Amino acid sequence: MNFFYFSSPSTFFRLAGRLAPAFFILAAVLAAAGLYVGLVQAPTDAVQGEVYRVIFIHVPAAWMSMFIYFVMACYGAMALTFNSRLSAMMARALAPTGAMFTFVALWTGAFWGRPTWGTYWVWDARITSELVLLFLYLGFIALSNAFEEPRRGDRAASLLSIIGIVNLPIIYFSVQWWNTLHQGSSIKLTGSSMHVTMLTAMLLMTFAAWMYAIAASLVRVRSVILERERRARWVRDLGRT
Amino acid sequence: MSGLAWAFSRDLTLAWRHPGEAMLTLAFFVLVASLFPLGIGADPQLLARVGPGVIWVCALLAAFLGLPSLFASDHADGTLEQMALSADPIAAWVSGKIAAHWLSTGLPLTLLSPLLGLQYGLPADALVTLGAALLLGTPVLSLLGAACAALTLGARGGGMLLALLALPLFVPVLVFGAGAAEATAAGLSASPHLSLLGAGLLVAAVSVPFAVGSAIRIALD
Amino acid sequence: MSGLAWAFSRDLTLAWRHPGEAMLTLAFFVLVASLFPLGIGADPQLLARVGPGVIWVCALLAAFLGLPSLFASDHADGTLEQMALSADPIAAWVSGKIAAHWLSTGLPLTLLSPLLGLQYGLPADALVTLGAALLLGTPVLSLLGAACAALTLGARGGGMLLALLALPLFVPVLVFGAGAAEATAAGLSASPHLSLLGAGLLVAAVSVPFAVGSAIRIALD
Amino acid sequence: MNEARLAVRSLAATRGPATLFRELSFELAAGEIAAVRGPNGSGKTTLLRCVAGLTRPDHGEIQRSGALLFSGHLPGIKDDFNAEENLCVALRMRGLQPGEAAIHGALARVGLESRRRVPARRLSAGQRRRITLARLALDDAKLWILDEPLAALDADGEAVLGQLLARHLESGGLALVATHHDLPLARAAREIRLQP
Amino acid sequence: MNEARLAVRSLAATRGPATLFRELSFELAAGEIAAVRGPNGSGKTTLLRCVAGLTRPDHGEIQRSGALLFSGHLPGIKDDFNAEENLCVALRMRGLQPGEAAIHGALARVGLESRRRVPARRLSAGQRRRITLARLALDDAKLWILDEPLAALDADGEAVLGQLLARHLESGGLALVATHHDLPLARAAREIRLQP
Ligand code: HEM
Ligand SMILES: Nc1ncnc2c1ncn2[C@@H]1O[C@H](COP(=O)(O)OP(=O)(O)OP(=O)(O)O)[C@@H](O)[C@H]1O
Ligand SMILES: Nc1ncnc2c1ncn2[C@@H]1O[C@H](COP(=O)(O)OP(=O)(O)OP(=O)(O)O)[C@@H](O)[C@H]1O
Ligand SMILES: [Mg+2]
Ligand SMILES: [Mg+2]
Repeated sequence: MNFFYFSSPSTFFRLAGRLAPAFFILAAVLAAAGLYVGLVQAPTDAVQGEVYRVIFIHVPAAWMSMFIYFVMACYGAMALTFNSRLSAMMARALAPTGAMFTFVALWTGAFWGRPTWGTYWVWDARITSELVLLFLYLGFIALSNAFEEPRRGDRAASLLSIIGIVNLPIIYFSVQWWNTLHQGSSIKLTGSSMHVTMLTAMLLMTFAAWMYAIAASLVRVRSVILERERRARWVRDLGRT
Repeated sequence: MSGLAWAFSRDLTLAWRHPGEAMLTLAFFVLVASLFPLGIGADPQLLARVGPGVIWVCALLAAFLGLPSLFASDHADGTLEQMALSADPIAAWVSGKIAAHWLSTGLPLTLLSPLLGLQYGLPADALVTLGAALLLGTPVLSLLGAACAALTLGARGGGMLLALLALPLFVPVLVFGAGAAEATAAGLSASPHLSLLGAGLLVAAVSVPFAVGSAIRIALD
Repeated sequence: MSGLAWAFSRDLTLAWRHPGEAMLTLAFFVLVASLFPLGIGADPQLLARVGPGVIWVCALLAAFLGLPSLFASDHADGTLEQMALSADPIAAWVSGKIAAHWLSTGLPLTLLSPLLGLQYGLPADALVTLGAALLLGTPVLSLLGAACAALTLGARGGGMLLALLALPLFVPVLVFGAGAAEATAAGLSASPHLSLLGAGLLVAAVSVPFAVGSAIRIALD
Repeated sequence: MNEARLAVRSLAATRGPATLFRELSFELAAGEIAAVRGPNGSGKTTLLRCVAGLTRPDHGEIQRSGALLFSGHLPGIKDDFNAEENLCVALRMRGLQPGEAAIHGALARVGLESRRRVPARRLSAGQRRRITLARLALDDAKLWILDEPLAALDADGEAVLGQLLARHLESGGLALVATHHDLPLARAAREIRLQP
Repeated sequence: MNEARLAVRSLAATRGPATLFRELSFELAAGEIAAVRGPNGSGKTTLLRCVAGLTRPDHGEIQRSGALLFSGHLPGIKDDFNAEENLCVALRMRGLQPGEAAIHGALARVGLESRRRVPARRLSAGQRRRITLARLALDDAKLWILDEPLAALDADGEAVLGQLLARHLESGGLALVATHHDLPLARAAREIRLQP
C-alpha cells in the first residue's frame, strides 16, 4: 500500500469523516468508565476529602496539554521538511484542542488550589510554565491566522511550533529543578504511591482525553481542508452530490 | 562570512545614526530597574533579594523593545529583497544583523548590569554571576527575538503578536538566568545554570539564523 | 471635533484590524506580569509588595510599545501629509489618534489590572487605588509618549537628546502612581496622589495635542 | 460665489546650500491648469509643497481660496486597508462622506472594482496609484496639486486621469501638476519651468 | 567562459483567485534585452520576482546562469544614509568593494556629485532613483532585472539609463525590464506581453 495515499487532502477528508465518530464514541465510553471509577469507586482522600477528585480531570488535561504540543510540533516539522500541506493542516487542527486542555488544566488547578493551598494562584514554576504553554498555543493560533495567504500562515506557524518546543522540558522537569508548592510526579514506572482505583480512573480519563483530542482534531481538519480546497474540483463535486 | 561582516557594519552604522533608539532601550532598562526601589521601599535585604530577578526581567523587556524594528523597516523599503538576493547565504547576513542588534541592546545592558546590581546591594559574587548570565543570555534573547520578528513580518498582529510569540520563548532564558542568581545567593554553584545557558546559546546561534532565513524567505514570497 | 472622530475611528480600525488582536494586548500584559514572579521567586508576601510596581511597569511598557508606530508609519507612507492638509485642526485629529492609542493599550490594561492584582495577592483597597491610579495615569503616558514620538519624527539623529528629555516627563507619573499604592498599603489616603495625577491628566490633555501638532508640522517641513 | 484662484508672488526656496527657485510668480484662475517642469531635483516637489502649505518658503506669498487636494510622491495608502477603506479614510480626512454607491462607482471607474477587497499590500504599483485617482473622482476640492500623477500608470490609467482633469477644469477647478511626461489633455497647459 | 543566459519554461503564477500568466516561456541569450509589457496589475512585477527567485511560481522552470541584479518598485534606499553610503552598502551586498574613486565617478555620471553627502530623505524622487542608476554603473552582474526603471526620471536620467543599458548589452549582458514607457535604446527590445 502506498504510504502517501492518505496524505492527499481529498482521501484524508473522507477517511477522517469515517474515523471521527468512532473516536468520539470511544472517548465517551472511556470517560464514562473513568468517571464511574473515579467518582463512585475511588475512596475519599484522608487529607483532602472529596475535593481531590478534581485530579481525574486535572492530571489528564495537564498531560494532554503537553503531549498535544509535542505532536503538533512533529506535524510542523513534517510540514516544513516534506512541504506537505496535510501536516500543516493537522498542526493547525490540533492547536485549539491543545489550548483547551491547557486551559482546563489551569482552571481545575486553580479551583483545586483554593481548598488545598488557600489561594487560587501561586507563581510556582510549573504553574507559570503551564501558563506560558497556553500563550504558546495562542501565539500559534494567532500567527497561523495573521496572513492573507494561508500557506504563509502554515509555514510560519510550523516554524514557531518547532522553536517553542523548548518549553516542554521546562514544564515537565520544573518540579524537580525547583522546590515548589506543586507536587512532583507520583506515578512512576516502578511502583506508584497511588491507590490502584485512583490510578485506574486517572488512566481511563487520560485515554478518554486522548481519544477526544484525536476525534476533535479530525473534525477540525476536515473543515480546514474544506476551506483551503474550496476551489478544488473534488470539493465542488461534494457540494453537488 | 562576508555577509555577516557587511550586514553587521551596516546595521551598526544605522543604529549609530539614531543613537536615540539604543538609548531608549537602555534608558528604559535603567528607569524600570530604578523604579523598583521607589515602588517597594528601600529595605536593603528585600532589594538584594529581588535585584537579579528585576534586572533579568528588565533585560528581557529591553531586548524585546528593539525587535519590531529589526526587520520591519528593511522590509518596507525593499532592502530585505536586495539582501535576500545577495551572493552571501541568507543565514550569514542574518547573523550579522542579529549580532549588531545584540551589540546595540544586549551588550550595553550587560555592561550596565553590575552598576544596577550595586544599587540593589548585591554582593560581589552575585554581581559576577549576574554579569556572566546576562552575557550568555542576552544573545539568546536577540536570536530568539529575531526569529519571532521575522515570522511576524507582514502579519496583521503587529507588535502585540510579536510579544505573544517572543515572550513565552524568552521564559526559559529567564528561568535559568534567575536560577543562576538564586543559586549563588543560596551559596551553591551557579555553573550548572550557566552551562545550560551556554549550551542554549550554542544551539541557538547555530540553528536560529537558518530559521530566520527561511522565515524571511516566507515573508518575501 | 470631526477630526477627532475620524482619526479615532481610523486608528482604532487599524489597531483592531483583526478581532483577536484586542485579546493580544491583554495576553501581553499577563505575560509580562508573569515574568516577574519567575524572576524573583514565588514568595506571596514579596509578590504582594512588588505587585503595584510590576503593574505600573507594565503600563509604562504598553505605553511605550505602541509609540514607534504611532506616527512613524503614517509619516513614511505619506498619510501624515494628508492629515495635515485636512480641513480639521491638527490638534483635533492628533487627539483622536492619541485617544485610540490609549483605548487600545492603556484601557485594557487598566481593566485587567485588578485581576492581576488579585494574582499578586493585593488587598481590596489596594486594588481600587491601583485601578484608579492607572485610569488617570495611563492617558497621561499616552499623551506624553505621543509628544515624544512626534518630536522624534522631526529631529532626525538627535533622538538621544529627546529620549533623555522624555524621561523626566514619565517619571512623575510613575512616582505618583506607585506612591498612591504605597500610601494605601501604609493605611493612608491615596487621594493626594490621585488628585495630582488627575491634575496632570487635565493639563496634558489640554496642552499636549497642540505641542504634538506643531512637532508634526516641523517634521513635515 | 467666490471663485477659486491661486496667486503666487515672488516665491523663493532654498535647500541646503542651493537656491531652488526665486522670484517665482504666477497666477491661476478658474479652469486653468499649470504644469511644473524641470529636471530631477530642480524643486518641483518643493514648490508644490510650498503652495499646499506643507513647507514654509523662504520668501514670498501664496494666496489660495477654496479647498485643496494634494497628492504627492507618497500615496498615503495603508497596506492593511483595502482599496475601499483607503478611499473612505482619505475622503473622511477631507470632511467628505460619500455613500457606498459613490465609492463603488469611483473604484469601478478607475478599474479597481474586482480588487476592492484586496488589502493594498497585495495591489500592484499601478493599482495603488489608481486609488488616488478614485479619490480625485470623488473630491470636490477646487485646487488640485498633483506631484507626478502619471507615475506607475499604464495608458488606460493615463486616459482616466485625463478625463478627470478635463472634468475638473470644466467645472471651474484649478490644477497645478508636476510631471516629466506630457499631460493627457486635449488643450495645452500653462508651463512653469524650473531651472536646475 | 560560461555565457550568461536565461531560460523560462511554461511559467505560471496565481494571485488570489486570478491566474496572472500561464504557459509563459521565453529565452534570452547574451546581449539580448526583453521588455515586459502589460496594463496595471497584469503581473509584470510578479513575473520579474519569479525570475529573480524572490517569489515561488505555481508552476514552471527558470534557468539562470551568472549573477543577478534586481531593482524593484521599492528602491531599497535607507533614508538615513547618504547617496555614497547607500551605494556602498548596495554594492557590498553583491560582494563588490569598489574604491572611492569608482563610487565618486558613478555618482558623477548620474548627476549626483553635488548631492553625495545629503541624506537620502532630503533627495528628490528622481535623485533617489539615480542612486539605483549609479548601482547599475558599477555592478558586474550579467542579468539585470529592472522593474519600471524610468519612474521619476527626467529626460536626462532616461538618457543615462539608455547608455548604461547599451553598454551592458554590448558587454554580453542580459536585461529583463518591465515598463510602461519606451526604453531609451536605439535598437528595439524583444517584447513579452502579459494580458490582464
Ligand atoms: C493552576 C494551577 C495548576 C497548574 C497549572 C497545574 C499543572 C499541572 C501539570 C502541568 C501537571 C502534569 C505534570 C506531570 O504529570 O508531571 C500536573 C499534575 C498534577 N497536579 Fe497540578 N497544577 C495546578 C494546581 C494543582 C493543585 C492545586 C494541586 C493539588 C493540590 C495539583 C495536583 C497535581 C497532581 C497530584 C498532579 C499529578 C502529578 C503526578 O502524579 O504526576 N495541581 N499539574
Ligand atoms: N490576494 C489577492 N487577491 C486578488 N488579487 C490579488 C491578490 N494578491 C495579488 N493580487 C493581484 O495580483 C496582481 C499583481 O500584479 P503585479 O504587481 O505583478 O502587477 P504589475 O503588472 O507589476 O502592475 P503595475 O503595472 O501596476 O506595476 C494584481 O493585479 C493584484 O491585484
Ligand atoms: N540639506 C540639503 N542639502 C543639499 N541639497 C538639498 C538638501 N535638502 C534638499 N536638497 C535638494 O533640494 C532639492 C529638492 O528638490 P525637489 O524634491 O523639490 O525636486 P523635484 O523637482 O521634485 O525632483 P524630482 O523630479 O526628482 O521629483 C533636491 O535637489 C535636493 O537634493
Ligand atoms: Mg519631486
Ligand atoms: Mg509592477
